[in-house]
Amino acid sequence: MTMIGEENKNEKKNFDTELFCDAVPKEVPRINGIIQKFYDWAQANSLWILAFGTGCGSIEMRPLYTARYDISRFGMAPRPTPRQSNLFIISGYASVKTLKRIVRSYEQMQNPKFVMGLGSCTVNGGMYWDSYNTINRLDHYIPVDTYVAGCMPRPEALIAGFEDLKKRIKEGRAEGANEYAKNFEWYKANQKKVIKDWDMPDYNW
Amino acid sequence: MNIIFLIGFALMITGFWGMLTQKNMIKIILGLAIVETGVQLIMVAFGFIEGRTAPILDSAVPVKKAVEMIVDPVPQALVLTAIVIGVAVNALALTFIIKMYQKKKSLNITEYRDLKW
Amino acid sequence: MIKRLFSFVLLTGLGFVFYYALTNITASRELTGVSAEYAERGAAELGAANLVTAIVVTYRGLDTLGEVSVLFLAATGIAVLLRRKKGYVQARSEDKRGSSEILKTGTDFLVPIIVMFGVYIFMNGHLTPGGGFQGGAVVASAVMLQFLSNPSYRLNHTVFGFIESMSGFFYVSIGILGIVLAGGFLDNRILPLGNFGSILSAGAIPVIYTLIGLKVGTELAGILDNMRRDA
Amino acid sequence: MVNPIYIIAVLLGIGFILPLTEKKLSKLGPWVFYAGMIFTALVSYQWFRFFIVSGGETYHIFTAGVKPPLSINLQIGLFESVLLFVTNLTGLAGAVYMTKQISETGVRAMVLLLLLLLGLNGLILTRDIFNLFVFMEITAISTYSLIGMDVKSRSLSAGFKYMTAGGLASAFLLLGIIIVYSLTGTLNLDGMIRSAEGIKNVKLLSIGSMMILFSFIIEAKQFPANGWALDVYEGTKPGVAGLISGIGTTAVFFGFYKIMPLFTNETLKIVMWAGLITFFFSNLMGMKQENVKRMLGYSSVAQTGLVISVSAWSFMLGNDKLIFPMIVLPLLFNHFFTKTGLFWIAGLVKKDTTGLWGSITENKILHGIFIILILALSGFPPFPGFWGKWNLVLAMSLDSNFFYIWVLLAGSLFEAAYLLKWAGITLKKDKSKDILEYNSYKMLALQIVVLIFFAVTVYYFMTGNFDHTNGGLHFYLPFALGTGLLLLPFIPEKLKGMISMSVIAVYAFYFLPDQNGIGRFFNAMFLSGGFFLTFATLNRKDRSRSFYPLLMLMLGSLIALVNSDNILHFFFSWEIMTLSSYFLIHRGKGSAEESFRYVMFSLAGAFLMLLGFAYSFPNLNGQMSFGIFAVPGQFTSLSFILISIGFLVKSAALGLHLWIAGSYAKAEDDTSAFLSALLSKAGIFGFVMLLLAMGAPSAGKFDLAYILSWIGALTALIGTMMAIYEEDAKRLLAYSSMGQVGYIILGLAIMSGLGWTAALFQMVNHFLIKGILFLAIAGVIYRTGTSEMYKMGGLIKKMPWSFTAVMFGIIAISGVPPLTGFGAKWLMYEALIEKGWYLQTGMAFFASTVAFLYCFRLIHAIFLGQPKTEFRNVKEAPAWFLIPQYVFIMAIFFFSIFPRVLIDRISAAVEPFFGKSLTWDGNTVISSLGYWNATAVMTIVGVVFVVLAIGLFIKLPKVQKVKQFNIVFAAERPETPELTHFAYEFFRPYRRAMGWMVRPYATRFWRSVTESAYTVSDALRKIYTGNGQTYIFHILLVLVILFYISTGVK
Amino acid sequence: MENFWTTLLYAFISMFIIFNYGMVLGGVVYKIIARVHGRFGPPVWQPYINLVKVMGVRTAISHGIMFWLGPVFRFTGGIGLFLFMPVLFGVPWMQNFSFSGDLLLVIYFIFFGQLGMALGAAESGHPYSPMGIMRGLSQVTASEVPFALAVIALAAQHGTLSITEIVAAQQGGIANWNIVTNPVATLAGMMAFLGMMMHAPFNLHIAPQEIPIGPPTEYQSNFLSYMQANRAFFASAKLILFMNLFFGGATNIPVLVGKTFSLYMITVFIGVVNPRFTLENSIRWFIRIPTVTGIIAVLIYTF
Repeated sequence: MTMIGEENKNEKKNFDTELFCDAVPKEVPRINGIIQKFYDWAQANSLWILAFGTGCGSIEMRPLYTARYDISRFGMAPRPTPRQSNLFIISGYASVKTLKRIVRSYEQMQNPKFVMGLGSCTVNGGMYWDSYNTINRLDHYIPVDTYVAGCMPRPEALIAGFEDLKKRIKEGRAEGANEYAKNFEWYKANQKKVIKDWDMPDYNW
Repeated sequence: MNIIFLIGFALMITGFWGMLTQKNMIKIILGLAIVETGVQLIMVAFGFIEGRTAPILDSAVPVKKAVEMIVDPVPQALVLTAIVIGVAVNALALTFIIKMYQKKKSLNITEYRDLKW
Repeated sequence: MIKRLFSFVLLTGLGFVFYYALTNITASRELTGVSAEYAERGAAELGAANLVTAIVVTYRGLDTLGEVSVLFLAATGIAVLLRRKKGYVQARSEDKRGSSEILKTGTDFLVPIIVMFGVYIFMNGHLTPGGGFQGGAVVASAVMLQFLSNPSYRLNHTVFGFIESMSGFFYVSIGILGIVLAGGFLDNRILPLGNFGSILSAGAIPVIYTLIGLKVGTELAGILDNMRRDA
Repeated sequence: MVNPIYIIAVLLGIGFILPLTEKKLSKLGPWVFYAGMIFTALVSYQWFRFFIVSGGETYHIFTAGVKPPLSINLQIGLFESVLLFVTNLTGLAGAVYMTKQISETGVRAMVLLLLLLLGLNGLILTRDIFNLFVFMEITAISTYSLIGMDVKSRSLSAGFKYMTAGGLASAFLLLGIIIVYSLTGTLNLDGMIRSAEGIKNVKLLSIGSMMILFSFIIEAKQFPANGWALDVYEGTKPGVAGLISGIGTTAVFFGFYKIMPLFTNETLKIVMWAGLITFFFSNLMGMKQENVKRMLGYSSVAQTGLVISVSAWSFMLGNDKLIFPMIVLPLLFNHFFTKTGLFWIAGLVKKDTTGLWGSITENKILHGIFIILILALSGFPPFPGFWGKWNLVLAMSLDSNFFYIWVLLAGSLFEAAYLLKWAGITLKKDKSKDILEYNSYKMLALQIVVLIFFAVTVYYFMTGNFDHTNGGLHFYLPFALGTGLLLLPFIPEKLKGMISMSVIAVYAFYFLPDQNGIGRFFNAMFLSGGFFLTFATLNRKDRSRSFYPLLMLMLGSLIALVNSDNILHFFFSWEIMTLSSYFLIHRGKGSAEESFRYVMFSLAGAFLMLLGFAYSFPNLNGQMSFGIFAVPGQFTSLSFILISIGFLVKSAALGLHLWIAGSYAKAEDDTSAFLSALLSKAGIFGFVMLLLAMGAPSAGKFDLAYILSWIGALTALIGTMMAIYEEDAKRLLAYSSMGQVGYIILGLAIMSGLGWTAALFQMVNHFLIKGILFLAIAGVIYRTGTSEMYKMGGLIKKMPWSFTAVMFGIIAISGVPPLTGFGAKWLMYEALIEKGWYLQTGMAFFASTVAFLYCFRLIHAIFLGQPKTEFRNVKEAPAWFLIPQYVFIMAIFFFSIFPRVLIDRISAAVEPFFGKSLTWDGNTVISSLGYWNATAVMTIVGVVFVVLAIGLFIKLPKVQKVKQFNIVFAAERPETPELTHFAYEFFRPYRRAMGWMVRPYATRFWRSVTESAYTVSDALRKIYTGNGQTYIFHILLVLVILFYISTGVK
Repeated sequence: MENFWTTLLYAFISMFIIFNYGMVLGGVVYKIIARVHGRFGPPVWQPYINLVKVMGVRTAISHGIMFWLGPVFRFTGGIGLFLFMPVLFGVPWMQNFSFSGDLLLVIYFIFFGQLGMALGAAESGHPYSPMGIMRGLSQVTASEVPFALAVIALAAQHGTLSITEIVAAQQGGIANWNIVTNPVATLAGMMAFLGMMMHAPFNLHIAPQEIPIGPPTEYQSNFLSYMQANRAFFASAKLILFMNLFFGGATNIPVLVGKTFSLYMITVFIGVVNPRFTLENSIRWFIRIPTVTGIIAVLIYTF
C-alpha cells in the first residue's frame, strides 16, 4: 500500500500507468446521413445534465426542475454520473481548483457531449476577471457549445440557452468533443498552465 | 466375641488416628505399624480355639489326637509372614523418611506437596 | 482442628464397621478345612513336630520364599536408597566418643550368647516355637548391640554379603531340588524325614530354616548397618 | 515345556546371587541379569505358543509335593500365558530402557527389577490368596524401591505416599484374608470360591470379601483413593512409571480379576460402578492437566478403572469367559502398551509440560509412534481399544445398561480431549528448537513394545468381527493405501499423488460398474471427486510425507463407509474418516485449535452415534446389520435421535456447526476442497442409511422427520446468513457449505421420492460446486497468499480462468437458471410444497436468496473491483487447480443441459423405497406440481445471450479499454486501490438489520459447556492436595462409604 | 410446441409488443409522476428518445470483459424472464416459451440478470457500484421472503406451480381471482412487489445523492441502451407475473394493459408520496409486516 502522494515522489510520471489509462482521445467522425440526423435529434431531445454544481450559478439550476420551469418537458434530466450525461453546465466562475474537477468530469463524459457556460464568469471572468485563482475564459480549457451570459442568468435564460444548444446539436455544430480531441495539445497546455499540481494522466478516461 | 478381637480393632483405630492426625512422617509410619499390629493380633485371634494348645506335636500333644487338641496353625503361619513383610515395609518407609529428611530437613508431611492436582 | 474432627467422624464410621465385624465373628470350636488336614497329616507327611513350621516351610513354602524375597527386597531397596555417590567420603568417626569399658566388655560377652541363641532358634524351628525369621532377628540383634555399644564398629560386608547371597541361592536351589527329587518345588522330602521329634528330622526343613536364619540375620544386620551409616 | 515355577526360581536365584557380583565380577552382573530376563521371556513365550498355537489345556503347578488346598498351586492357562508373555517381554524392554539408570545405580537396581518381575509373574500365576498377597507385596516393595531409586525429593515423597497407601491396602487384605479363611477353612482361591456359597455367616463373609475388595480398590488406584498413584506417576522416572502403569497395573488387575468370583453380585456391582466412576472422573480431571506424566497417570488410572469395571460386570453376568478375551483383554492391552510406550516417550522427550513437546518432531519415528499411541489410547480404530469399547458398548446394550454406556462414552470423550490436545501440540512445531537427546536403548525398548502392540493390533484387526466375505476389501483398502504410501520413502510427492490417482481410477473402473442403488452416487462422487481433487494436490510443493497417506486414508474410509454392510463396518470407517480428516485439517497453518474443535465435535457425535447403535442393538439378537434399526423397539426414537446427532455433527447442522468454518478455513487450501466437496457428504450418507433403515420414527407427539426438516431449514438459513459476514473466503465457503448441506438434510427429511431426488441432486450439485469454488479459491490463495477477501480485488484480469470458474460456481450454487443449482432448488421446492411443509419452503427460499449475497461478495471482493498494487504481478492459478475445476464445470453444464441423465438415475435409485415421483415428457420433467425443461431453458438463455452479445459487439466494435482508476470521480482522485475497493464489512447495513439471526448462541453455549467441564475438572482435582495424609483420609473414607453402600445404611 | 418456428415467431411478436408496451409504460409513468408533482413532464415517447440517444453515443469505455458482458446478462435476464412466462391466458401466440418451466423457474430467473449485472458493474471498480449492488441485493433478499411465502400459499391453494394453471383457476370473474380467494397471500405478495419493483421508497440502491445511481455508475452508451431496453421487458414481465398470480391473468391485450398499468400505478403512487427508506428500514419492514402476512397466508394452508 502506498500513501497519498508518496507513490509519485520518485517517479518521472506523476501518475501510475498501471492505474490510469493514458490514451489520448480520438476524434470520432460523424456518419453522414439520416442516421446521424436521427441521433442528433435524439441527443438534442434527451439532454442529461451532469449534476455538478461547479459555481454559484448552480443555485439557478434547481428551479429548472420545478413545476414552474420543468425542463423535463424537453427530455432533460439531471444525471448523477458523467458517464451517462451529455450536457455539462459550468454554472458560474471556475476557480483553478474547480477547473481541475471540471476538466476531469468533462473528460469522463462520452463523445457527443455538450458544455454550457453559465454566467459572465465563464465568458470572460466576469467580476472575477482579475482574481488570482479564477480562470477567465472557459473555452480556453474545454470547448464550450453555448454561453448564457448574465450574472447570474435567470432560469428562463437558461432555457433559452438550451433551445439554442438543441438547435446547434440538430444542426450538427455541437462537436465539442471532437474539437477537444483535435486540439487536445492546446487545451492541455492551457490547462496545465493554470493547474500547477497536475498529478493525473493527460486524459481522464 | 473375643477380647483380643476388640483389642486388635482398637489398635487399628488407634493406628488410623495416628496416621490421620500426626504430621510427623515417622509417627505416621508408626501408626501404620500399630495398624499392622492390630491386624496381626486379629489374625492370630481367628486361629484361637478355647482351651487348646499350641500346634506343636510333642509329648503333650500326640499326633493322633492333634486335631482335637491344637489351635489352628495356619493363621500363625500367616502372621509370621505378615510380620516380616510389615517389618520390611516399615524399614523401607523409614529409609524413605531418612532420605526425605536429608533433602528438606523436615519431617512434616505437609511440606512434601510438590506433587499435587 | 477441623482435620481432627473429620478424622474423628471418619474413624467413628470405621469403628462402626469394625463393630459390625466384631458382632459377627463367631469363635471357632474346632479345626476346619485345611488346618484339620494339616493337623492330621502334617506330622506324618513332613515329619515336623512344629506344625506351624511345616506349614511355613513346606506347605506354604512359596509364601516363605516370597517372604524372604520381601526382606531381601527391602534390604536391597534400602541399600539402593542409601547408596553413596562416587567419591563420597564417610565422616570420620573419631570425633564420636568411644563407649565405656563396661559396655564394651558386656557387649563382647553378650554377643556370642545372643548369636548362639539365635542359631538355636532357627536350628530347632521344626521342633519348638521359632524358626529362621525369629532366629535371624535374634542374630541381627547381636549386631545391633555391637552398633549401639561401639560406634566405630564395621561390618564385614564381604562376608555378610556372601552369606546372604549364598544362603538365598541355596534356598532356591533346595526348592528346585524338590522338583527334581521329590514331589514339587520346595518339597522338604528330598532328605530323609528322620526320627520324628529329633533335631535331624523333617527332611530339608532344618536346612531351609538355617539358610533362612542366616539370610534374615545378615539382611537385618545389613539394613541396620546401612541406616546407621547414613543417619 | 519349562515349568513356570522355574521363572520364579530363576528370577529369585539370580536376584539372590547378583549382589555377589557387585564388586569383583561387575562385568558379569548385567549378563546374568539379562540372561534371567530373557529366560523368563522365553519360558513365557513357550507357554504362550503352547496355548495360542496348540490350544493346550490349562496347566496346574503344585508346590511342596502336596495337592492343594494344602499347598500353594500355580496355574497357567491361555490368559495367564498371554499376560505372562506380554509382561515378561515388556519387563525385558523395560530393563533395556533403563539400561543407563541401572548401570548408574549398580547391581541392586537389577535385583529390584528382577524381583519386580518375579512379583508380577507370581501375581499372574498363583491361585492362592495369601500367596497373592505375598507377591503383591513383592511387587509393591520393589516398586517403592524403584520409585525411590533416583533419590529425588519428588520421587521420594511420591514413594512415601504410595507406601502409606500400600500399607493400608495390605493391612486390609490381611484382615480380609483371615476372615474369609476363618469361614472357608482354605486359602486356595478355587476352594474359597467353591465353599463361599455355603457359608452361613454371610455378614462376616461379606465383611471379609469387602476388605479384600477394598484392598484391591486401593491397589488398583480407584477413585478417589488414588491421589498417591497420580503423584507416583508424576514423580517417578518415566521408565519406572511406564512399568508401573503397564505391567504393574496389569498384574494387579489380574490378581483382582482372580478374586472377583469370590464376591457377591452386589459387591461386584459396587466394583463395576466404582471402576466406571474412576474412569469418568479421572478422565475429567485429566482434562485440566498439563503435566505430561500426571496426565498419563490420570489416563492410566482411568483405564484401569474401566478394565476392572468391565471385569466385575462380566462376573455379574456370569459371562466372564467370553467377555474377558472380547472386551477386557483388548482394553487391557490397549492401555498396557500405549501407557508404557507413552511414559517411555516422555522419558525420551524429557519435557514435563505438554506445551513444550514440540521438540518431539525432531525424531520422526518417535513422533510417529507417539501419535499412534495417542490415537490408540483415545480408542480410535483399528487399535485394540476400539474393539474393546465397541464390544463393550454392544454387550452393555444387551444388558440394557445404557447409563453405563453414557458415562463410559463421556469419560472416553474427556480422555480423547486431553490426549488429542497434546498430540495436536506436538504436531505443530514450536519455535524453540530443543535438541532431542537420542538414546538408543530407550528407543530400542520403545520399539519392542510398539512392535508387540502392532502385532496385537493386527491380531484384533484381523479377528475383530469383520465379515471378510462381503466387501472386506474396502476395509483394508484405506490402510493398505495409507501405509503403502507412507512406506514408499524415496519417491517424490508428485509421483505419490499420481499413484493415488491411478489407484482411485483403477478402483473406480473395476468397482463402480457393479454398483447400484443409492450407494452408487456416493461411490461415484467420492471416487471421481477424489480423483480430480487429488489432481489439484499435485501442485503441492512441500515435502511432507504424511499428506498422501492421510488423503488416501480418508478417501478409502469414505468408500469403505459407503460400502459398509453393518454397523461395525460403518462405525469403523466413520472413525477412520474422522481421524484422517482431523490430521488433514491439522496440517494447515495455525489450525491446532480448529482441528481440535473439529475432532472433538466429531468424536462426540460419533459417540452419540455409538449410543444410538447401542440403543437399537438389542432389538435383533446379536446381529449388526443395518436391519437392527428397522425392528421397532423400546428405544427406536431415542436411537434415531442419537444417531442423527452424530450425522448432524458431521453435516455441521445448526448448533453443532462450530467447527466447520475454522477447520475448513485453516486446513490447507486444496484439502478444504476435499472436506467440503466430499467429507461433508459422509453425514448425508449416514442419514440416507439411517432413514432407509429406520424410516422416520416419531418420538411421542413429534414426528422426528419433521424436526429434522426444521433443523435442515434452519441450518440452511443460518449457515447462509453467517457466510455473508465472513471476511475470509474459505470461512465464507465453509458456511456456505453448511447451508447447502442443510438443504440436503431438509430434502432427506421430506421422506418422499421427490424429496430424496432433490436431496441427492443437490448433493451432487454441491459436490461439483464446492469442488470448483474451493479449488478456485485455493488457486487464488496460492497466488496471493491471503484468504482475506478484501485484501484482494480485481483479480479477474490476472486470473480470468479462475474467475470464470467461480462465476459458474456461484451461478450454480445460487440456484439461478439455467445451471444445475436451479434443478436442485426446483426439485426441493416441489417436494416441500408437495409434502405440505410450507414454512420450511419459505425458509429455504429465504436462505437461497440470502445466498446471493455471499455469492456476490465472494466474486466481487476477490475478482472484481479494484486490483491491489501488491497483486499486480500475480499469475493465473496453476493448471493443476484449473483442470479439475473445468472438469467439474463441464459436468455442471452437462447436467444443466441434460439433467435427465442424473435425475433418472437418482429416481431409479430412490424408487424402490418411495415409488415413482417424476414423469418425463421428452426433456420436460413433470412432478405433481409443476414442470421444468432444462434443455429448453438452457437453449433459450444461451441463444438470447449469444444474440445479445453479438448485437452489442456489432454496435460496439471498438471500446476504449480503461484501467482501474478510470472511474467516475470529480473531486479528489482515488487514493489507493485499498481505499477504493469496497469490500470490507461489505454487508454491514444488512448486518444491522438482520444481525440478530447470527448471534452466537451456539458458540456461547458450547463455550460454557467446555468451560464448565474444565472448571469442574479443575475443582475436582483439587481433592488431590498432595498431602499424604489427605490421601490416607480418602482411602479410609472410601472404605467406610463402600462398606455402608454394600451393607446398606444402618 | 407443435411447431418450433411458429413458437419462435409468436415469441418475437409478443416481445415486440411487450417492448413497446414497456417503453410507453415508462413514459406514461414519468408523465404521471410529473403531473403529481404539478409539472408538465416529458413526452410519453421520451424513453424511445433516450434509448436512441444512448445508442448514438460515439465512444464507449469498458472496464473489462465482465463489465462488457454485464448488460448482456441483464438483458438476457429480462428477455428470458419474459419468455418463460405465459402472457395471455388461452391465447396461443402469447404463451412464449412457458413450457420451459413453472413458476419457480420464473422466480429464480429474475435473479439471472441481476446477478450478471452485478458482476459487470462490480468489475468497473467504482466503489459506488458494489455499494448499490449490496443495497439492492440485501433488499431483494428481504422482499423475496414474503413473495416466496405468497407463492407457496398460492401453490398450496391451487395444488400447482404452473402459472398457466394458476391463471386458469382464476378464470371466470373477479370472484375467482386470487386477490379474493386468497387475500392474505395477495397482500403479502403485493407488499413484496413494492420491493421487487425497486421503486421508491425502496430504491436506496440508486440513491443519486449518495452513491450516484448505484450499480450502473460506470455504464454508458450502448451498454446503457441494453439496460434501458431491458427495463421495458423486465418491469413488464414482473407486472405480468403479478397479474397472473393474483389478479386473474389476462385473456387479451386490453385487459393485460389495464391490469398491469394499474399494478404499476400502485408502486408509482406509493413511491411518489413516500420518502426513500434506508436499507435497514426497508429490510426490517419487509421482514416484519409482509413476512408475517406471508407466514399467515402459508399457515392457513398448513393447518
